Amino acid sequence: MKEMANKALRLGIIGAVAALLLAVVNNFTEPVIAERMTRELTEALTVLAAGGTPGAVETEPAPGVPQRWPIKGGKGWILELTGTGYGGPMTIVASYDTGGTVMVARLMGNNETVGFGKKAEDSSYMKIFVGTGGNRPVPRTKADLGADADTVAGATVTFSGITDALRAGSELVQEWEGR
Amino acid sequence: MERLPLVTTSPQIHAPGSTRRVMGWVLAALVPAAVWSIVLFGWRAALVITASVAAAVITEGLLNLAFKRENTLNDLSAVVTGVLIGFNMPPEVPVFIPVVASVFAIAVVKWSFGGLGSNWMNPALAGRVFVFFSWGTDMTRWTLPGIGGADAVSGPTPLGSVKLALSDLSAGIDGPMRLLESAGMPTTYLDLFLGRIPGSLGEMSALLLIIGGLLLIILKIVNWEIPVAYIGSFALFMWAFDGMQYGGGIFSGDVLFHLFTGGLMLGALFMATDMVTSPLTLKGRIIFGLGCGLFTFVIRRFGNLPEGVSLAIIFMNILVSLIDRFMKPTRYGVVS
Amino acid sequence: MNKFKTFTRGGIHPPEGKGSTSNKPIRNAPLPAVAVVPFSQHIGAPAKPLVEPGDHVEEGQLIGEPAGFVSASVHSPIPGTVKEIKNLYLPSGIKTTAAVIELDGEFSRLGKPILTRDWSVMAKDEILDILKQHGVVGQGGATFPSHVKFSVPKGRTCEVFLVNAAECEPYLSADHRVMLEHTEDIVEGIRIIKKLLDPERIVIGVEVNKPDAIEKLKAAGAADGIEVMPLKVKYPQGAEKNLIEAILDREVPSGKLPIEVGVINANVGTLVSVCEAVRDDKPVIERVVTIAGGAIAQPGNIRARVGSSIQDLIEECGGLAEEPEKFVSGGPLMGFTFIDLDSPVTKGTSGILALTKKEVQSFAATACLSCGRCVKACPMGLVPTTIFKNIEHERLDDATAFGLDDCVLCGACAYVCPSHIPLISAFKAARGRKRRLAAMNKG
Amino acid sequence: MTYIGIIITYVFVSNLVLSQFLGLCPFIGVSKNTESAVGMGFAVTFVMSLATLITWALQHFILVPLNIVFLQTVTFILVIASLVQLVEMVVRKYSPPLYQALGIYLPLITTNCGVLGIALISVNESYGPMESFIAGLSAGIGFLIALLFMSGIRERLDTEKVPKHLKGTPIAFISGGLMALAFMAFDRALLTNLIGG
Amino acid sequence: MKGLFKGLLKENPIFVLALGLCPALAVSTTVNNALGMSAATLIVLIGSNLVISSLRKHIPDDIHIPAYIVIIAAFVTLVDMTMQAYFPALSKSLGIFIPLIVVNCIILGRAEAFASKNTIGASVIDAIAMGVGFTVGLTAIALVREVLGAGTITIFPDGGVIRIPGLADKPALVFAFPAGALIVVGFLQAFFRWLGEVTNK
Ligand SMILES: Cc1cc2nc3c(=O)[nH]c(=O)nc-3n(C[C@H](O)[C@H](O)[C@H](O)COP(=O)(O)O)c2cc1C
Ligand SMILES: Cc1cc2nc3c(=O)[nH]c(=O)nc-3n(C[C@H](O)[C@H](O)[C@H](O)COP(=O)(O)O)c2cc1C
Ligand SMILES: Cc1cc2nc3c(=O)[nH]c(=O)nc-3n(C[C@H](O)[C@H](O)[C@H](O)COP(=O)(O)O)c2cc1C
Ligand SMILES: Cc1cc2nc3c(=O)[nH]c(=O)nc-3n(C[C@H](O)[C@H](O)[C@H](O)CO)c2cc1C
Ligand code: SF4
Ligand code: SF4
Ligand code: SF4
Ligand code: SF4
Ligand code: FES
Repeated sequence: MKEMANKALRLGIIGAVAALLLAVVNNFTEPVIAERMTRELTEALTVLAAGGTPGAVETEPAPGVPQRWPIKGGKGWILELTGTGYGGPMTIVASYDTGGTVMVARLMGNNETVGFGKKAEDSSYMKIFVGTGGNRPVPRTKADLGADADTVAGATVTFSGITDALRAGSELVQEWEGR
Repeated sequence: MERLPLVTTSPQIHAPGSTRRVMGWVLAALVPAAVWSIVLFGWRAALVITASVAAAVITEGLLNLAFKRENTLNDLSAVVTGVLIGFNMPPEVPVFIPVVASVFAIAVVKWSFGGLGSNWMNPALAGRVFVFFSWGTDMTRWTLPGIGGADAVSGPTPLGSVKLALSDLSAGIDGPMRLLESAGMPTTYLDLFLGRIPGSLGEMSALLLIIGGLLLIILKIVNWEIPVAYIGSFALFMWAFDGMQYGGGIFSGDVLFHLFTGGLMLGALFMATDMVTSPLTLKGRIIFGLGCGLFTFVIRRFGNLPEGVSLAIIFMNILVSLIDRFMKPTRYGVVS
Repeated sequence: MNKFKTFTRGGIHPPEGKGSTSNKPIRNAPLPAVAVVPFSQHIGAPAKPLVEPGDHVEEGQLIGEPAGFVSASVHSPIPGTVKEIKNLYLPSGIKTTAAVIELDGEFSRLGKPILTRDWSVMAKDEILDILKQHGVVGQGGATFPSHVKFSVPKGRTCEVFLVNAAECEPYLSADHRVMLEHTEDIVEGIRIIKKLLDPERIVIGVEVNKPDAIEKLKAAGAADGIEVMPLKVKYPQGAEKNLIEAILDREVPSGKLPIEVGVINANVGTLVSVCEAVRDDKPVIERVVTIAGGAIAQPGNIRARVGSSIQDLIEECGGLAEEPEKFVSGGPLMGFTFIDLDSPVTKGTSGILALTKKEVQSFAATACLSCGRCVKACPMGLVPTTIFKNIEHERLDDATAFGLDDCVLCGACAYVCPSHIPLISAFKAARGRKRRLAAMNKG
Repeated sequence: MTYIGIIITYVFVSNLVLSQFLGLCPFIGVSKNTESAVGMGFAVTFVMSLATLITWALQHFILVPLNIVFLQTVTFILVIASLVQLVEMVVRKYSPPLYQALGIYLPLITTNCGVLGIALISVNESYGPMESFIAGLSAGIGFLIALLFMSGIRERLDTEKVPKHLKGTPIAFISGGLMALAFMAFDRALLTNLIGG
Repeated sequence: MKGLFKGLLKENPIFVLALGLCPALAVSTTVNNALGMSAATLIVLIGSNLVISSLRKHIPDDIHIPAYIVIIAAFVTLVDMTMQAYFPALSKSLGIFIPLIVVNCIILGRAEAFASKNTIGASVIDAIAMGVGFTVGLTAIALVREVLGAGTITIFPDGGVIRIPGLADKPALVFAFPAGALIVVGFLQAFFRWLGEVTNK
């Protein structure tokens, strides 16, 4: 019995020391991690705001839009959108001016295939949507792309998922802006 | 007597036949389809097929040399693999792709396991799937066949078009043929049967493949069990469940469309039947064929990959050893 | 379709090749000037020689006596003088001693009237003893001593006596001719065995490619309640286990003898020998041999004395028309090749074949394609390629588990194999190795 | 995701071994023959199902409320190790035949990263308790299937003419690679279409 | 010195012992990941070997497994947190394979087989030997996979990327997937076997 207690005690000590150590280290790293994450978010939003300043976040302003941020001074909106790609749901963030025209767009979380849909993560891929949505409609099919069609070749599903989401975003913005 | 008679173990006589003869007949049965693909796609088809055969043969020859194994080129199995790889390529494929497929097939899938007879996965199909997943865009660029192939126009395969068109299907279209029509690709069953549709080089004409396949079955080079079980179960599944996508009920699928498009005939007659990578016994082969049919159906009906036949067969290849293990013949005088 | 019975698993249909001999009556071979008589012409212990060089022997004199229970007597086929006792290899590869007898003196039996005994008054033991004294052994291939085979072990009964008249091997027609020309002897042989075994049924299994024999046997055996069962042509119908399955739908359990399922079977040639031994008091000193194959000028069936040289028999059939690829003793599927044409005919020699290159179709082995043809051909329901590969990789235990010991070495698998895999030679070698290992473990 | 979706995901689409790189050591180490492969497969399935359930509880009732998620790795692996011990004891006591069959594999499971892996994945995917359990169960079945297929192939390879240096584990890896190639048939698009329509 | 070399060839954990495979394969898509993973593993190996060998007289036999696990897990978590804080990109691409170092058979295996029986100095040397062997194995796999599967060699994600002309435009993507990884390991293993044989002669 005494031996058992002895062993339990030793194990307990090892455990406690380990837990304590981790708690201490966690104390240092947690704020660093948290701070880095907010910094990354603001950096991203600043890029998206295309010169403007992002405002406070709102959640679930509309179905299919988990989050949105106004761009201060009524210059437009930054939306988090969801689309359906080849590998299931994809997260897309995009900023629109008040006319519903895409200013900047990024493909974030996704399960697309490396070499196929994944190439949509490249900024050059998303450039083909910039400037569409307002006066120029968001491209619907590959045929609408003209010279850019090659960029999306081999990944039509991803392409449709992204363009559907962006179009929906544009329509929402126009609705909010009362057009 | 000038020379001594042979001393051999029984049996003293053998049925006529040899590996070389078996492979030779397979090649002969593939000739009509090869000729037809050259007619349809021109010199490019010849180039692709030649390149894959050459790569397969050279790889096998070099490996034999490098590892001091006896020369196995005479058995012609590497040529069969090469031809089938060529057959599985789209016409406009960059030539390095069939070459890599052949090298992978022979070096990795066949030689690593011990060469002819020792591999458990179909080399040509593994090679084809390998390059498909590596260079998918190049492997899905199709051209419309035209006699001579001179002014080939690019376009998706019927299966591909149907998949695309299905995604924004409007009401009132009752099957794949109507769907093709509405997608601006009017096609008749005869077109499908004769290969006047985009597709891989060797899978163009169901007719020529069936003729070749029947020849092999009649000559008893291949067994009937796998093609019959494969094509039969696949047709049944398609008939039963494919109509539903078009708003039809059960048993309203367009079987003919599915039988004559894509690589089904090539796969079922020439690739699932590779004896090295299919089961040893009759029961086993029927199970294998049924499995191929089921998976081809599932991948074609639900998947986005244009690869139903290849993937279904190599998936079933995995199961062959287990099938052989459990589907042994009942032994004489042994009660289990 | 299934009018005729056959066994269920496997089987093959090689070209029959019997046409050139089956319609020709049996001819007598000339008497040999020198007879080489091996003391080991049967399964079991070799006979113990009773003669020495210089001894004079009579036609049919006992020159070797059984050395043990499973052994058989050997008789001199001709009158003459023993020149020497020498060692030689039989075509089967068996090494044996043999008496070389030079013809000289009177034939005591040849041309003399046959003395007929009334065996119905004899006791069973007496009949068995006659079989033993007269050197009767099975002529269907295994040459098992008949006096042993027809002694039913205690606690067993023989329900069915099967007569193996399948003669499924290509080219051979000796049994066929014997059935046509010695029908009455066969039936008499059956009557003798019937007395020994007292079976409920007697069935003769004959393949339908011998319709004349079927008719004759039916007519001759009807009075004795002998059933004649026509069987589909398929090799190896004559292998006893498959014959039992074909006719009775019973399977002899793995590793057991046919008596386990109440069956004893014998070849038609054996029955003629039984009849001659018991009724005519004649030892086994001659047998019918088929001489055939594409290289033989005038193929036929020949009644030859044991110990005759094969060369003489071939000469008797017009010699060689072309150069043969192989000489085979026995049928082409189970027989053995040999080179020495001076080899003697033994009690078990059913045929001598001189096969041409075209008939033989031999190629160097290539890799197994797993085509499954061997599986489809195997009458025992085995997977020959798997057994082979296990042997090749030194896995004798696995090979045994897959049925190495159940294989009857019929050769059907190797016959159909497109890769010419040496299946049978591997099986034989592996069994030999197993036997040696077992002996080593014992000793 | 529906339960069916989770099952198809972890048996085929995200098969631990063939598409997630988890549990490879036993996949190579215990696949030499079918009997041991099946034994190991069942043992793993059993432990995985329980482990995902228990770690779910641990995460939601202890780590998160006490704000000590940084102890996740330590506590999860301890739970799994004790679970394996416990299972071993219980099975030995109450089912000797099962112990005979599974016993030798149980200790090996502690260092099978598949178990910890699926526990962490379930937490990352924010599955509920039942979903976690199903995920563990189907991941185990996926592992069992991969192991069974592999053992069949390796038994065949035992009697093939594999070149000397490739014999054993190298050719097992290559076979595993080819299996994974075939499993690429089961992609997410197939899954979505299957359970969605 | 000999101790160091055995980890490289004769007892190379990945190629000869076939241990610790999952992290090796999962993260070996780029050389950079492989190096990061190796470093993490090396730190955990050294740390746990050090602690375990110094505590070896104080840990009773029948609780040694849980005790070792706790020690190893603590080191792993430590590395994990540090990486998240200071190497976020690497941490993201290594994902759950960092916590999974806990069950890396090499670490527990060395703790049991070596550190529990040897002095601190010897244990650290052993840890380094095994860690270096792991690093070599992992980097070899990553090198082959990245060159074939991406046409690049990434030593540092920013600026340290070597592009291989031709391959970089049309890489054989399969090598980035598990299928390619397993095939590469198979051939590398055979290659190391052959190398072992040749160097032994
Ligand atoms: C391995 C593999 C991965 C794929 N991944 C994607 C993908 O991420 N996104 C996508 O839209 N299509 C993907 N596809 C689907 C095909 O490329 C499909 O043919 C294509 O979407 C059709 O578009 P296309 O007409 O532009 O070739 C993938 C196919 C394969 C074989
Ligand atoms: C493959 C094979 C084929 C055989 N074919 C025959 C045959 O056609 N006729 C025959 O009498 N015995 C044949 N036998 C021999 C029989 O199995 C059995 O030994 C014989 O019929 C017993 O009779 P016996 O003792 O009178 O020789 C064959 C044996 C084997 C293994
Ligand atoms: C070692 C041995 C022992 C035998 N013992 C008996 C026996 O006791 N009783 C019997 O009826 N047959 C016996 N036989 C004969 C078999 O039943 C059978 O006829 C013989 O094996 C030949 O068959 P086969 O030509 O098909 O191989 C024995 C055979 C052998 C080889
Ligand atoms: C009927 C038949 C079909 C064959 N099919 C294929 C095939 O689909 N792919 C392939 O690589 N080789 C095929 N071969 C050739 C050969 O059997 C194959 O390469 C072996 O798998 C090599 O061990 C075939 C051979 C025959 C006789
Ligand atoms: S080879 Fe066959 S028939 Fe001849 S003795 Fe052996 S088992 Fe009997
Ligand atoms: S020698 Fe031939 S025909 Fe005669 S019994 Fe044997 S196998 Fe049958
Ligand atoms: S020799 Fe043996 S394995 Fe071959 S077919 Fe005959 S019984 Fe079957
Ligand atoms: S018949 Fe020959 S090639 Fe075919 S499976 Fe049997 S042994 Fe192999
Ligand atoms: S099982 Fe994954 S590292 Fe060993």
